[in-house]
Amino acid sequence: MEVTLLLETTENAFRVLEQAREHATGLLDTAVQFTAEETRFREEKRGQILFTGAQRRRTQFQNFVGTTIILFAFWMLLSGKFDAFHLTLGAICCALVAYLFHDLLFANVRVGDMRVVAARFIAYIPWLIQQILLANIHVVSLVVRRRMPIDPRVVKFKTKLETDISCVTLANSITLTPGTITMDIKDGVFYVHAVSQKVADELNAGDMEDRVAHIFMEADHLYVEDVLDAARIYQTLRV
Amino acid sequence: MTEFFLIIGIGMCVLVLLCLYRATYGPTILNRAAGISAIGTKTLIILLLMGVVYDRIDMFIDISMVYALLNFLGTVVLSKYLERSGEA
Amino acid sequence: MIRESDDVIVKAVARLLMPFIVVYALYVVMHGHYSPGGGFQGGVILAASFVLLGVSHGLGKTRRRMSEKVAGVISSIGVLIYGGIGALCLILGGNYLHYGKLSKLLHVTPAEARSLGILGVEIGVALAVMAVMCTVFFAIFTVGESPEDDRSVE
Amino acid sequence: MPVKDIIVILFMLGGLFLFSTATLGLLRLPDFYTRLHATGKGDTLAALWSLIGLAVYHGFSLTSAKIIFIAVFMFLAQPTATHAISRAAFRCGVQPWTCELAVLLDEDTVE
Repeated sequence: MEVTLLLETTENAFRVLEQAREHATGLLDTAVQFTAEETRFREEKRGQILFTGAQRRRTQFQNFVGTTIILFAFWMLLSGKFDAFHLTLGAICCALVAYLFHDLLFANVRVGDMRVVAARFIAYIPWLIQQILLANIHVVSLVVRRRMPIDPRVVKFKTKLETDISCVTLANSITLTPGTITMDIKDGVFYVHAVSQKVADELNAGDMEDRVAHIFMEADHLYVEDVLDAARIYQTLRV
Repeated sequence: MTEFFLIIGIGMCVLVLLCLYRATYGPTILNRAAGISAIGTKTLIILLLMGVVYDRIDMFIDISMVYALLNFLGTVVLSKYLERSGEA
Repeated sequence: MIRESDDVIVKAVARLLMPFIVVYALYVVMHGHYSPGGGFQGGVILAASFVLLGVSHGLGKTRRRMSEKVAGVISSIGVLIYGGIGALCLILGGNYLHYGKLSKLLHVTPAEARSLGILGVEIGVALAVMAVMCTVFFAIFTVGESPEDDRSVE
Repeated sequence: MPVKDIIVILFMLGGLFLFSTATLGLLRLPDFYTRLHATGKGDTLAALWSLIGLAVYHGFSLTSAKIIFIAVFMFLAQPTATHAISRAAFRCGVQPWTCELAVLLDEDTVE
């Protein structure tokens, strides 16, 4: 009697275990599918997934035409001869180059917001020039003193910027503003060489990253990860 | 104005000589590369000044454009090579 | 073998500058008889642009636009254009590279024929120089690895 | 002396001054990264000012448009070159100079 009960209980337990395993497998499959979906979505958002068929050809054609127009304007700026022969030559050359390099100039561009981005970028330039003037005053004040008041350090922060153009804008702005140089970018982490603690603190406030994110309409400055000394950062990089 | 541009050009040449110290005696090859890049920027301006002085700026501007391009390219290719080789 | 670099900045800047550099090189080639430059210089700038692409984006993307085989063919075509124009002048009864004689063939005045002939020769020189420089670049940067090995790995 | 010439002279002298400070920084500063601070910022603005001076001297023409194009190119290329070379140094393991460098070096030798 008791043995039968025991057997039944064991059977029940095994059944429950089996159900749990099936359930877990199902969950795992869903999770895997979900991850794949998310990855695909992210890649699609970055414009890395290729369109198929007619849409892809249309995008290529649009890129080709846009590149040709920009290059032809550049050709006319260079050439300065506006007779028919030279213009034809230029058109042929630009079309050839645009055919070869149509995927370079307009990669990673999100459609539809170009005008806003251009307007905001132009509005960003005066602020940048003011920062560059400050940077040069800083360099002059560093160089002419007899004992230079420097205390260099390496600052590390994580960025939320996604496209490469916004990363380039941020990095070049950092290089041009007072006392900081972008040394490396690794998986969205900026390693910045700052000339003193004050400059590093100003950078960590995230003002510039917010401005760049505003230009390219992306997420804002998220958090400051850490301020480390050079030796420790160097070790993390080497490992 | 020609005299003024000549004086500026001579000043630039003196600065190039000063940069040449870093390009020659710089402790590592990276220091030398930085010095050479600085010399390249100054040479670009000197070429344009020469164009103004000789009154042939339409010719010299093409040369200085090539110079700016090759200066950038040389620095980038050299740094990529050093990065790959892993020693500086 | 150069793989694609993970340097975001140099990659993006190279991608933005690349078409402009090539157009500038073509301008140097085409305007060789009014301004400094000409076939050789333009060809070198063209090759330099391919070097920039190869260093920043890796050899794979560069090979899609200019592979070793294509470079070899283009260098021969460049020499053929140069020699062909010269020989055409010989056939038409002038000296080697005596462009004035091309006027009969092109139905233009001798001065214009001279200009067009120089343009053709410069295009030939630029193609040959670019292809040879690209071949040298590929040979240096793929030490001991042929493209066929690479393809079999993929 | 016309106003245009005065503007040109001011810009060119400013450019020369910035070039000289950048060179002084290149010679005086203690290590590689700080030297890049001097050339990366100083040379960019100095070249910009000199090019603007030359463009103003030539007035409104195709030549000055080309000069402005060179200025834009420098603005894009100079920080990129600075970044590329400092990245090469960083990846190769060139240690930045710090005020506590002597202390750090001592710790290393103890380990």
